[in-house]
Amino acid sequence: MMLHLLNRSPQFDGIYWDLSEAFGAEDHLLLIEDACYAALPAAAASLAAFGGRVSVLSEDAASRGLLDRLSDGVTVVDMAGFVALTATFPRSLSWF
Amino acid sequence: MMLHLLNRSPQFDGIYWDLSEAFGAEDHLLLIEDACYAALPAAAASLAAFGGRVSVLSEDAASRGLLDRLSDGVTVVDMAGFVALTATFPRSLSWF
Amino acid sequence: MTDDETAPAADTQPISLDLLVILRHPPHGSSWLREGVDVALVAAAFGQAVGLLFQGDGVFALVEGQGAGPLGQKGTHAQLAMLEMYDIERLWVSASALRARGLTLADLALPALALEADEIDHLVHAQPRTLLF
Amino acid sequence: MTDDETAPAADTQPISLDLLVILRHPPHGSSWLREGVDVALVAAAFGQAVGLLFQGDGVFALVEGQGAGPLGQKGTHAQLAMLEMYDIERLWVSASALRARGLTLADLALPALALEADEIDHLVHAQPRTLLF
Amino acid sequence: MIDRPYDVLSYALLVHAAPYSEQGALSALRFAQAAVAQGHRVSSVFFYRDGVHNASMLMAPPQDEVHLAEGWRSLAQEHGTELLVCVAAGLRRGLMSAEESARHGREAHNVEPPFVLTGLGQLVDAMLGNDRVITFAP
Amino acid sequence: MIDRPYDVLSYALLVHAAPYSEQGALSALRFAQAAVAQGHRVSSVFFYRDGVHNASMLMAPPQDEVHLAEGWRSLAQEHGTELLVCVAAGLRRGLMSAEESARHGREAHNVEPPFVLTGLGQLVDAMLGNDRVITFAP
Repeated sequence: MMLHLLNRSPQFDGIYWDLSEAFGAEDHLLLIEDACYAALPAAAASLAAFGGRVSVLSEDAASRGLLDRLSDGVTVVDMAGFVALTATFPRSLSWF
Repeated sequence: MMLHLLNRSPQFDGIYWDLSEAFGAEDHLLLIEDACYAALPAAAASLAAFGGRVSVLSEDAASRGLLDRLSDGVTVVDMAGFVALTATFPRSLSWF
Repeated sequence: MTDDETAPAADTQPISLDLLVILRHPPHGSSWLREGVDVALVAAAFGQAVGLLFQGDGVFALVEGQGAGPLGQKGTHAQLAMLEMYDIERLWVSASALRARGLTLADLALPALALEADEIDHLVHAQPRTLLF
Repeated sequence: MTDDETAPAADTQPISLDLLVILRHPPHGSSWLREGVDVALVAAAFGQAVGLLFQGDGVFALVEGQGAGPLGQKGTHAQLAMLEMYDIERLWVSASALRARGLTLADLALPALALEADEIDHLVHAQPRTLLF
Repeated sequence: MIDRPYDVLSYALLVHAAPYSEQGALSALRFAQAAVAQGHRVSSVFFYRDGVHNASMLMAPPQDEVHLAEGWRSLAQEHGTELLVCVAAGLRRGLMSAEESARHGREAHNVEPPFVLTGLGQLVDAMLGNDRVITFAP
Repeated sequence: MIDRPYDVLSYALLVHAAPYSEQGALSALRFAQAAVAQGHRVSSVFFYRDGVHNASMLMAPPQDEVHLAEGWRSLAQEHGTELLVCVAAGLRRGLMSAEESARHGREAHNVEPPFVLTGLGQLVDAMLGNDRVITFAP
């Protein structure tokens, strides 16, 4: 069980691919910083490998004007929720 | 007539696309630094938009062990040739 | 290929400015965009005719509804509001960049013209000086 | 799906090291790779069992025939030669990364095992600590 | 979040992101503040690669922007967080303590406590000695 | 190349790349050396974004690595190249001249001539006043 942190936009699709190779059946992906753009419906393909186990950091989505535009399948978590995810998952891995 | 400088590997295909939008019929593309990897035959698709008007910087290809592996269509220039290209083309634009 | 909202502007082909600044980076995640716009603003303050072309993730800079970051760090929205004050009124966006991101001109906070690839080629080649950020 | 040269190694599933370092950046263009390997070397010097996984452009680090940069800047080839000295002998590469770049294990300067996606998943999840560079 | 249905954990952060160029340094500071607000311990922050510039006491951002070095200093003072700067990464990039400055015959330095120049071994220690290691990168 | 079938040109370089983290700063220095070797003039190098760290006099790379700040200084001394550092980008990131240090009440500085802190207007001047502008980025 692993928490993956990702901070790059879907334009960096090489990262999304490498992450998908390491993504396990019980893992979770948190989109922060410019990775918030992956939570737009138009970028759904970039998240297809992660089976709906994807969250986005609310404050980063908000500053980018994305809160009203997010894909339905993506959960929104605040910074306290980010910390809680790192507590729940015993390990984390940051992709950038 | 414009010289385009590019320093990112083909993994950053968004940059290659944006560059292709700006690339004119009399332009030239010089691959430096990690863009040398685009001169490998396996990356030929990433250079398809540039109509064979592509060079690679020899010293950067050499340090990466690529000199014997380059695509036929790519010209090799040394650092003096890099300077000469910037002199020949009245304008240059760096993509990164 | 183009619908109403990304129709190419008929008047974009021959325009030659003093400086075209191409913005490819999204806002917030790095300061590329902000420091690129800074160069545009200073050049305009020095009397240069400046235009901006948004490509790739750079089009996100224009999305409506942006705000400051959680630590109060400024976004680019405030800075973009200064463009008009500095007489930077030529804003172009890559039509393909908009399409790929599910955006239309109606999603943008500022009026911009959408350009197809061949128009971007013409625009870039009509400028004496171009910087990319 | 796999040919001889990218055959998965039967012994890779259960291995648990103290630290797995994933290297995704190519050599020379930045110091990500070099400073990532530095962490691996120091961890090994502190008695930790360390393995390296090369993904994406990171596989270029292993290409045979590399040299120093034009200003004498060190590449990673010299550093990689130190791996064995530090008992870092587990080198894995992404099979898909090799294929996408037209490389096979025969192009690499060091012996490595090629892993398919599901094997990478297993490898990463068997490790107590993983850092990415 | 207030009931904390999990144990209090100790965290180490690894920061590769340069201040003011990338959001990563701000994200790391935000995360650290949120973690301690939830009762966790952030025992150390290790600055590596361009992250070393977070430690510069010569940093002078405009008044209306976040002062990152101050933010880290407050964290250290209020929560006992160790601020560790990789000495090899730092010296290359122009980060020096008074001690390193003297050793290199320079007349100035730009790293002072609570920031401490140290070796990569400390990063290994931080990985081994904490419940969680979270990386923030450019 | 030796016959120079083209005019002698004046160049300005724009460097965004941080020293030791990315190759861009090394490429820029190499290019500058090659340009002057061919008889061109490199009249100015403008350091912006993380490129400002090229100007740090506290930089102390290992002996067997290129010393970038020294390389730039040699270029300035031997060929009269102006080394311009964006003051807004620099102050945020911890680059200060003696003058800026005094203005900000600090006790140290890490930028000295031939590196000069200056405004973005100088970049605009460099673009207008030279035959070529070449950008080196991370």
